[in-house]
Amino acid sequence: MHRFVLAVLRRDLTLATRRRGDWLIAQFFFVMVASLFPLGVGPEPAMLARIGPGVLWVAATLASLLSLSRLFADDHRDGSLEHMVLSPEPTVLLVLGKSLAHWLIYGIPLLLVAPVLGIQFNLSWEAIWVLELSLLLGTPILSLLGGVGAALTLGLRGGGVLLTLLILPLYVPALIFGAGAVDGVMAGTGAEAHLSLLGAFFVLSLMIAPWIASAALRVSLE
Amino acid sequence: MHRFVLAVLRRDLTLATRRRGDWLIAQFFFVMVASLFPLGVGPEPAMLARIGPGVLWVAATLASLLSLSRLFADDHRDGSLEHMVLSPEPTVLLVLGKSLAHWLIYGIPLLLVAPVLGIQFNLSWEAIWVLELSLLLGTPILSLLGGVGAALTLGLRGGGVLLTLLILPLYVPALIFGAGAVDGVMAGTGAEAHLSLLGAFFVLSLMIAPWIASAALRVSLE
Amino acid sequence: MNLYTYASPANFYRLAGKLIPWFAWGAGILTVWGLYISFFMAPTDFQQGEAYRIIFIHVPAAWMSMFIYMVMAFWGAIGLAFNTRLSFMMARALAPTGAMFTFVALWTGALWGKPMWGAWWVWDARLTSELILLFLYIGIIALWAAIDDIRRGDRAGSLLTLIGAINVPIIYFSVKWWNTLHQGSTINLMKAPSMAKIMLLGMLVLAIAAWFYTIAVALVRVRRVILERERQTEWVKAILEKEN
Amino acid sequence: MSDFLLSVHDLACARGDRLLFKGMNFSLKTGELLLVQGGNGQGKTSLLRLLTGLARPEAGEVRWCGALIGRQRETFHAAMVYLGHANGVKDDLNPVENLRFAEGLQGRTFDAPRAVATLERLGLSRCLDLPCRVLSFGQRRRVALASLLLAGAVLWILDEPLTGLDVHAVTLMEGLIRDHLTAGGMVVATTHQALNLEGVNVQRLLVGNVAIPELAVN
Amino acid sequence: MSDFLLSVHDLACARGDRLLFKGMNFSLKTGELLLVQGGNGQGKTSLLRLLTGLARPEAGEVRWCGALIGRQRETFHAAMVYLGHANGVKDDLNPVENLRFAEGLQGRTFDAPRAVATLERLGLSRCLDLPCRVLSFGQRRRVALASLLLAGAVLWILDEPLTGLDVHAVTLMEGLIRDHLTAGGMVVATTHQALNLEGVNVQRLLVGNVAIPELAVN
Amino acid sequence: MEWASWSDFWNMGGYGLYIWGSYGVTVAGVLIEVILLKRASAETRRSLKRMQQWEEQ
Ligand code: HEM
Ligand SMILES: Nc1ncnc2c1ncn2[C@@H]1O[C@H](COP(=O)(O)OP(=O)(O)OP(=O)(O)O)[C@@H](O)[C@H]1O
Ligand SMILES: Nc1ncnc2c1ncn2[C@@H]1O[C@H](COP(=O)(O)OP(=O)(O)OP(=O)(O)O)[C@@H](O)[C@H]1O
Ligand SMILES: [Mg+2]
Ligand SMILES: [Mg+2]
Repeated sequence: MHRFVLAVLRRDLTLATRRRGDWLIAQFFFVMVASLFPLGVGPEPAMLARIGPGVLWVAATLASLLSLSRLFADDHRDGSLEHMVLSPEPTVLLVLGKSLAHWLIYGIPLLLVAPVLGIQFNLSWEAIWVLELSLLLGTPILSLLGGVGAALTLGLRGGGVLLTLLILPLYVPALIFGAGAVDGVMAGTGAEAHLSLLGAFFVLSLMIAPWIASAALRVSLE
Repeated sequence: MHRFVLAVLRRDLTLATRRRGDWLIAQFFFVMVASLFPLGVGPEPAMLARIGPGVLWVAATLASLLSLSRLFADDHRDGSLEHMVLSPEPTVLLVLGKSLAHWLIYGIPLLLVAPVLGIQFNLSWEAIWVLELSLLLGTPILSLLGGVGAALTLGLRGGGVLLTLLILPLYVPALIFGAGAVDGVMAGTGAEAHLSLLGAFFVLSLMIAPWIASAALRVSLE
Repeated sequence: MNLYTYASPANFYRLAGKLIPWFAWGAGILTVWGLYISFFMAPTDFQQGEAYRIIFIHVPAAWMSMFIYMVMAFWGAIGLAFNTRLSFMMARALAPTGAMFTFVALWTGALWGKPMWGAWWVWDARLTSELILLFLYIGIIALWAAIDDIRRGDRAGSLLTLIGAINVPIIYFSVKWWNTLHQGSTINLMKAPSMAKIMLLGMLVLAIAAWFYTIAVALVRVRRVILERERQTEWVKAILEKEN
Repeated sequence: MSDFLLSVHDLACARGDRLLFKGMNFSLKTGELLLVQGGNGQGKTSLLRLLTGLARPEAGEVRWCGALIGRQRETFHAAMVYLGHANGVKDDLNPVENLRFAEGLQGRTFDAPRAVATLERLGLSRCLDLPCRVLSFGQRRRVALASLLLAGAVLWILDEPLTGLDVHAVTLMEGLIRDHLTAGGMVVATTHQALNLEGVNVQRLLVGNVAIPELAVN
Repeated sequence: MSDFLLSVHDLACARGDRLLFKGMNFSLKTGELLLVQGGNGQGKTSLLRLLTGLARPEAGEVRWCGALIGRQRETFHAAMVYLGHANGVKDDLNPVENLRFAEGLQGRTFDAPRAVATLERLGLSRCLDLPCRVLSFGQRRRVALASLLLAGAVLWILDEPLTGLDVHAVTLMEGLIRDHLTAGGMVVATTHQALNLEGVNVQRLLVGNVAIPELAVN
Repeated sequence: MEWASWSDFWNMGGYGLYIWGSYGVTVAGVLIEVILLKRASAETRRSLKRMQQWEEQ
């Protein structure tokens, strides 16, 4: 069983490395959106520190969201998704493997650049540390929920934007808890409550999202 | 000559209406991204009014950016782009027609929702009016520059994110002038200077972008 | 062509046809009564003046927006579990009305907020969660619009409704967790019991009217969908012929 | 190989509001080829997708060794392989890698020399290191056929396997099908081209109401 | 129709680091069919894209009525129509709308009754209101052929026009090509299938080094 | 009865704009929904009848 997940994982990682720039690009998007704000909003340090956590969380969300529309779409277009669904292994595992691969390719790199951006926004080290922690819990939620959205919008024209529309409302709690945790540590009220809520949300999505996504995948392929 | 532009325009508009939700969706994406910020940043009205113009401009940019990756991609995939390029009319006109259609489908609706979001961010009526004006000048720039990006990234895997990466830096001046105009009117320093710079930038892109885009298109199809 | 279970849509079509007038008239009468209460029986509020009269549509609309979503999720779950077409049709028929009520709740809230708080909109948890509910509705409707295969659309939409429903309480309770300038209770219902009673009555009457309206509209929609989906069957052909 | 049986009972298929076919019955035994024929748009592809379990029938049932395919999804999918109008070939991988992952996803271990041998047999020896993106239409189709051969499944379901293949490849394919049947396999295939299938146990199935003039089997 | 001439001089084509062909010369006159043959991956599609001007040759030149095609792009493209492996059919439009826009983009006015007649001639009368997304593989190919017919161009460049077509459609297509040639048109086509082209003025061109055993023309 | 005159009623103690704005949009929402529904139903019936006649031919 886990051999199948590993096979899916290895395949998706190989495909990602084959186009070397691919995972870098999401990271650059993150950096770019985060840098647009000071340009649009103005350079006052105090205010930037104030809006920093929120902006970084939103930028991270958008960055890994953009890649979600291709979670199944590429495989659908060239027919390999049908082959995968027709494999004797359960579709849930396929979805899990692909979500995991998505997180490794697009989630992890965000964790690596986030501190740099945090410094740019004048966040304290403690706040940066909590930001990292919250992104560590929050980005896999997006990959999991995104699996549902990607499966539902498979093969639809304008699928990418539609996916965003479907997924963002579901993802709002993660955003609130995540940015709230960083805000909390900056305001001195502590981050534990927010982080544990975020953790609970993660566990919940891990338990529910893959099943719904695999059901949606079968429906979409029909 | 203009008959050809009209033909391209009519075709793209028909395709957009065929999927009724399509243009609405970009609009909702705009609303959603703009709404994510208060969620991440916190609800203080004064601060929201302060960052409002910047957030709205960034959100509008992202919203019409997302749809850009499909400017040529759909037509490329099903082969109709080749047919269009093989038509006896000049490719520049093709690019112009498609950029215009993109603006009508994705730019204009943004102008319609922007005031509502402006109210939500507590902007004054005057600021909302300048916001409209700046978006009216700024969104076509994005459609024009986007044509270049879409042509360059045609057929590349991960084209959508790559496109963002190519276009956003070019687009930064528009963002700065646009958000600056609204900031200016809110700070009482006036918006004319920013708006006229934005206008100049628009004229410049109108004169240059379609040519580059059509050259890029031919290269990408080779 | 529908090779199984078309007996029940046919029966339901007739039943719905009989029920619609009752609910429609009920909605009309209740609305008139409710409006009479809200404008002519309810006294002026000593804190808010007349502005509070918005409550008579704001609160029923806000209730409906949430209830309808839950009912849709219920029908969707039934449809997915037992593969009954009628429940998918019910879910589809309810969505536009739910979105409409959500919009009305937002709109009336905004118009109430301006005189009370001095702002059309604040990013308060309750307001935000209502906005997100609107996004959920729109997402579901957009998904249905984007899929033209009926069976796929039914199932995909229901799956989305379900996963969204899990989220609704989370969003709703985030009031507690979210650092917010929380909206103080503007009217204290308990302060003036006599007035509270008449206000409660007005809200309840209008809420029931909204329910009746929703049911009537949803039934009309379901009937239309049934006709479209069962157009190959004899009974639909017979009905159309009779109307000629 | 022991005996297998694919059977279809009273199958009906509707797309949109068109009924493509109904009351279809057949059964296919070990060593037999089912040649699905019919004009464009008569429902061949739709039938094949019903047989794989990707689509659900409007009415009727598909059984594998007597049991409904939906009830024994894993057994059935382990015994079956499907090749549709799309190839399922990843553009960014070269042919060998494509086969490696196809095998992995089917839960089998990958035998590299055998894969290379199969690719060479299909005339792709010059393309082993090229990403499939640059291969020609027919070459990509051949890669898909190679993964079919490696799978070692009993039942092949092939939707127009000959599109884009040149005459040599068509002859090769005929041989492959014959070998597979002789070894106790089963094949369901559609095609618009003439096939030379001497000595093969063929059942013909006409889908839809467009007569196909010449029997595509000599 | 007056006389036209497509000529190719010392043409060479390289893909990646592979030289597909070089020193290719031919010329095609009014009323002639050029049948480009060769095994999979020998460079037929690449050649056709050179002829349309979509790709640029490694060496050599393509001339239309004596002048380089790059120098008279508009004249040449007005006289030519190309059908590749992809159809150029929009999924969201129905067949009639597809033709309308194809015509518009070529700068011609749309003649609705003629378009419908063409579609009906190609056996699509039942699909006129359906979005092309739901059409079968072969039906979509037929829509593409219809736009070819409407274009009224002199030179047809067809890359495997027969893929996915059923036997009736293949016969129809043979007739169409014959008519076009008789009316003074020119056709460049590739195919892997046998074609019946009695009485047609055929030039064969073998691309690459894989021999094609039987001449695909009776 | 709260209201001395009609103008008092419409004025709503200075909050007329907000209150009538709310009720007005609500009524408009309901009316638009009902009208769209009526139209869609009529359209469905018409197209079904057309298709039926077309099939009978
Ligand atoms: C756009 C702005 C607003 C939105 C989206 C909104 C949303 C809601 C929602 C969803 C409810 C139902 C909650 C429940 O049943 O517990 C509600 C109830 C209520 N709202 Fe609003 N509201 C808004 C503005 C206002 C304003 C400005 C006021 C008064 C100044 C107000 C007063 C009330 C009251 C009194 C209730 C009933 C509370 C209860 O019975 O629990 N709302 N609103
Ligand atoms: N939504 C729909 N409404 C009406 N007809 C539909 C719809 N979806 C599909 N169809 C029809 O169903 C048929 C699908 O056929 P299918 O793809 O199975 O054909 P096929 O036999 O494989 O044809 P080909 O030889 O061209 O591949 C087509 O005739 C198509 O027009
Ligand atoms: N970057 C590259 N490096 C090496 N070879 C390449 C590269 N790009 C393309 N090729 C080769 O060029 C050839 C392309 O051929 P083309 O598509 O013209 O073939 P074709 O004759 O149309 O074949 P088919 O009958 O299969 O359609 C293939 O053999 C392919 O492997
Ligand atoms: Mg088919
Ligand atoms: Mg080719």
